Amino acid sequence: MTIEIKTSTMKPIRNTYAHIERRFGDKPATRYQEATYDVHSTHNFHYKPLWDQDRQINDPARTAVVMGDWYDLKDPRQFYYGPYVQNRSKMQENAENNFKFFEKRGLGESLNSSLREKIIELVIPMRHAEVAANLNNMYGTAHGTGTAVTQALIFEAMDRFGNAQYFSKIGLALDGNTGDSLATAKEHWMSNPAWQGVRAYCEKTLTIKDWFEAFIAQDIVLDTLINDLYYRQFDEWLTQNNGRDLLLLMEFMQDRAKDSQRWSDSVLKVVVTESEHNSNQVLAWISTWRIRAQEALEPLASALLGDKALADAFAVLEKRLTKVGLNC
Amino acid sequence: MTIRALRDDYHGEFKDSLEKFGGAQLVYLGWDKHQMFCSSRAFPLPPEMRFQELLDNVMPEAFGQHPEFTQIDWNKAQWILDNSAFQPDHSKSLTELDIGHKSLLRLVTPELTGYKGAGI
Amino acid sequence: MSPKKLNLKDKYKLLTRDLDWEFSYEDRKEAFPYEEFEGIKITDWDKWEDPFRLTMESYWKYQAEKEKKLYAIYDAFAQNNGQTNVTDARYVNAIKLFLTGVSPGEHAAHLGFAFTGRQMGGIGARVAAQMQSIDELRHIQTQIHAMSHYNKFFDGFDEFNHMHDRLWYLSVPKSFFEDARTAGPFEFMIAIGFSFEYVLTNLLFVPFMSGAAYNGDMATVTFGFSAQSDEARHMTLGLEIIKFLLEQHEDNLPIVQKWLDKWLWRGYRLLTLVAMMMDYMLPQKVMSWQEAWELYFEDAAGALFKDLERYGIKMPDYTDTIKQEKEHLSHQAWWIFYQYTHAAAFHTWTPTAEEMDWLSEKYPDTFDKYYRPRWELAAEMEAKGERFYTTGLPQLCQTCQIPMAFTEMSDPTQVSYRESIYNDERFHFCSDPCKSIFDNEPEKYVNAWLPVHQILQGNCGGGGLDKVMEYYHLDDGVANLEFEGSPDAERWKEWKGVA
Amino acid sequence: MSRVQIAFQDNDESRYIVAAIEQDNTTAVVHYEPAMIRVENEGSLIINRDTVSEQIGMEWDVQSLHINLITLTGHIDEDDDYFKIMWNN
Repeated sequence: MTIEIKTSTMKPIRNTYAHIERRFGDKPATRYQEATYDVHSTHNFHYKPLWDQDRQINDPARTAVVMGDWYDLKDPRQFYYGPYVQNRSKMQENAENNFKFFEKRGLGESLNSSLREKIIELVIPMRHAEVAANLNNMYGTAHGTGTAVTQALIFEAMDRFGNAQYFSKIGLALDGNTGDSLATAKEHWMSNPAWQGVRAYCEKTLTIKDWFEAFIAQDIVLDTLINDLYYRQFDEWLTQNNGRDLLLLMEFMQDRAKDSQRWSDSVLKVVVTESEHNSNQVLAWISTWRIRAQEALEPLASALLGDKALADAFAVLEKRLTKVGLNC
Repeated sequence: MTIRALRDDYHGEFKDSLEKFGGAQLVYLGWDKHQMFCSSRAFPLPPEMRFQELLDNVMPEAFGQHPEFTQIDWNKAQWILDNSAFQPDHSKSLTELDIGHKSLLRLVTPELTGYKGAGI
Repeated sequence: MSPKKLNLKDKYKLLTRDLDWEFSYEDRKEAFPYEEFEGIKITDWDKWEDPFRLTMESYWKYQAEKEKKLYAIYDAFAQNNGQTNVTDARYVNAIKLFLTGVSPGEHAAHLGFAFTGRQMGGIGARVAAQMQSIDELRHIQTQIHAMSHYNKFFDGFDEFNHMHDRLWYLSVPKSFFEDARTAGPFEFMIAIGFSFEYVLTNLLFVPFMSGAAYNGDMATVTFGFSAQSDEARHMTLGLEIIKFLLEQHEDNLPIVQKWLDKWLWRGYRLLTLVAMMMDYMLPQKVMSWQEAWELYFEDAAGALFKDLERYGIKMPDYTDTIKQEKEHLSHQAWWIFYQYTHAAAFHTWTPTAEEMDWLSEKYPDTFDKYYRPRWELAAEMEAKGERFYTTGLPQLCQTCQIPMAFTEMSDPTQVSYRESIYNDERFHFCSDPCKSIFDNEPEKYVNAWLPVHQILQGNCGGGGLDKVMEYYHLDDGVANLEFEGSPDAERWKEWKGVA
Repeated sequence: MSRVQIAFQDNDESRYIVAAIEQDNTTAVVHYEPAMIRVENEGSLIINRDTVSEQIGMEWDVQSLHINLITLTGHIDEDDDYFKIMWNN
């Protein structure tokens, strides 16, 4: 049997949207391209914001950093909404299984009490710090320019809220779902000297007006240090100190941090290589925030891992900055 | 009413003020009960334009497509300027007649009831 | 010890509400600086009732499943030349209007909810707004992808976002969303979260999607219903925000009432585009605009307002006007586009004899009397080879930015003119509500970018109409003008083997 | 009493949910519309996890309702074992 398909008259008259064609040529486009480029409105705004009358509603001047084309900040992961949720859905399925396994085997009960207390004192309060990360990235979504970066920022923001919930779930896994550990952890967050520097840093970042400065303070300076302390150094520490089971519960945060760093490295690199103006501005922010981060993290890093830990984390930050051409 | 804004000195820009039209002023022209034209329309006109010139040169452009346009008796035509009855001296200019920037001038022709008498 | 079983409410409380803390190192007002200027008084954010309780892990899980289903259908649609299955190529013009007029609004909503999701002081409300923000990003992106295939076979889609910032009628939705985004966080929530999402989106989405289903458009119906599944969550957020504000402080009532009066009207005016889509643009009709209005507004919103009465909220005064206008709206709107289609990115046409009979049946009190003669005039002119395109540029309402085409309900042949004088300058409005919106905040609305005035100031390419068309990226004779004889119509005939 | 309504995409999963609704809300009226199933009831409407689970023959998570939901009216009360919409008038 032959099937006749009439295809001769079914030729497309164009391959993609005009703005995509202007950027990438007349050829079929990827879904990332169509979903991302030039989506932000750029011209002919109607009203002055009641809360920011000197700027337009979408205004590149909401940061001191200047880009010829904000769409240069492409996400190396090419996440638009669909791939983002599908990727995170897979990761959460894995996390869900880990948590189930942990609970089913009663692994929480087999932890020795000093380790349990250490987790409640020095790990679970991260759930609050993650809320600041959520807000700082949401700030960039609201005030940033170009969907390439603003969409990645909201993905980061939602991720960080997810992190806050996972840290809380670790608490629930340890306290048998009573929530007692969360209440204790919150007291540590509010008054334990180990946390006050971090809390002050978080509160300070929430008052930043320039959205790219918020990105630097949060996603570059603080996160690089936190990621190294918690997801590398503390990971090793747990392995050596009978805490392997807990690694199951940290896996999501660890994997996610790696994934996110590919994006934030790329954003940083593109912005600082754009111009001297940008790299000077970014350097100025970094020098301000690294001093604050040093003070903020010292007591926490010492309590968590000992005196040398923070210096090691700063070495990682140094390396990360050097890699993108920022020599502090 | 004062607007509630973060700062008390909130002011908008008057985006359509007179000086932005390169010497012209805007006049909106409508023809009541002739809805072939979906709405009144905006014309940038020199303020010194005489009313007669408006009748001769602008009106055909505005309403000439209507089948009843040629039947208009301009001597009997009634006018509403900015919601008030108006009797223009055809020899005077827009400025002299108080036809201001963004004034709405409506032509009323009660004897012409529009296409099929339906106000169209 | 076996772990305690946590119910959804307790779990959500621990995983969300409990995450906030009292600041000690910074002034909280510096972190949330926009909470007070609108005059809204919040006494206790803890009283916020979470409208839905999705954790991020559930969010990722369910949304991923929805996306998987949706894109599988897009792929199948493209592989099977789904565009040839629509009832008629005229139909496609409805979704051109959707992509150019509605989709960019989804992106504006995404940014607006990101703003409120950052700026509201209560974490419960913030997180709900954030989830809505990322959902709205989903909507613009799934819509771009749904239309991507149509764009390969029809004109009028390809410049959608260039046009959104420039084309005259697209300033209607653009100014609507910018009005909301330039307001404070609470007005935004009432504007988009409540008035638009809760009261009006059913009128936007359900008829559009049923229309798509009736007209063989698999791609649109799929993204539409998939988007609506998020809307159900958004609607509950809208309802919660209004209850919350009204319960927080009695001083909030007049502010909220004023916002409701403003935003229901602005939303209703925006839906004019939907009215004409339903009555004129769908080859296979679903229900009339009037019927949709009765079902989704008068019935559904009626129940809602009855519920809000206890707080002192009243249905806006102008709902009687709307009730009368429902028999006129679509006809007046299509007439605007019919005669200005030379400057539009979609095609228009006169309704067929069968369609006019359908309109007579659906609008027995108005269609034959006021509107059928217009189409007869148009048909007459077309028969003479003088297809009617009007000359010149329309006068626009300063608030809704629609041409001044709406009429007095006491005399439907008389255009409704309203005006205000502010700082010695004259401003014109299509209706009492549009006038009072301006009068309440003139400093905001004098700043409106009215397309017609901008053209006449020379800010849209300068020079004549040809320059304006260039500025719009609108090639004459391609995406614009009458449907019959358009490249779209010719291609369709070729596909269908009709001479 | 005002009517509440809820609508689902017309597909196989929804059919079980609608069957469960009809079982637990005897006055509910079901409308089959293009590509969508709309259910109305006076005052309130409840979807019970156990009834749907019974209909499907496996554990059903209330929150998976969101996958096929199109629209609804009324206030929501949601917990592990039920999803309810209602008006207070």
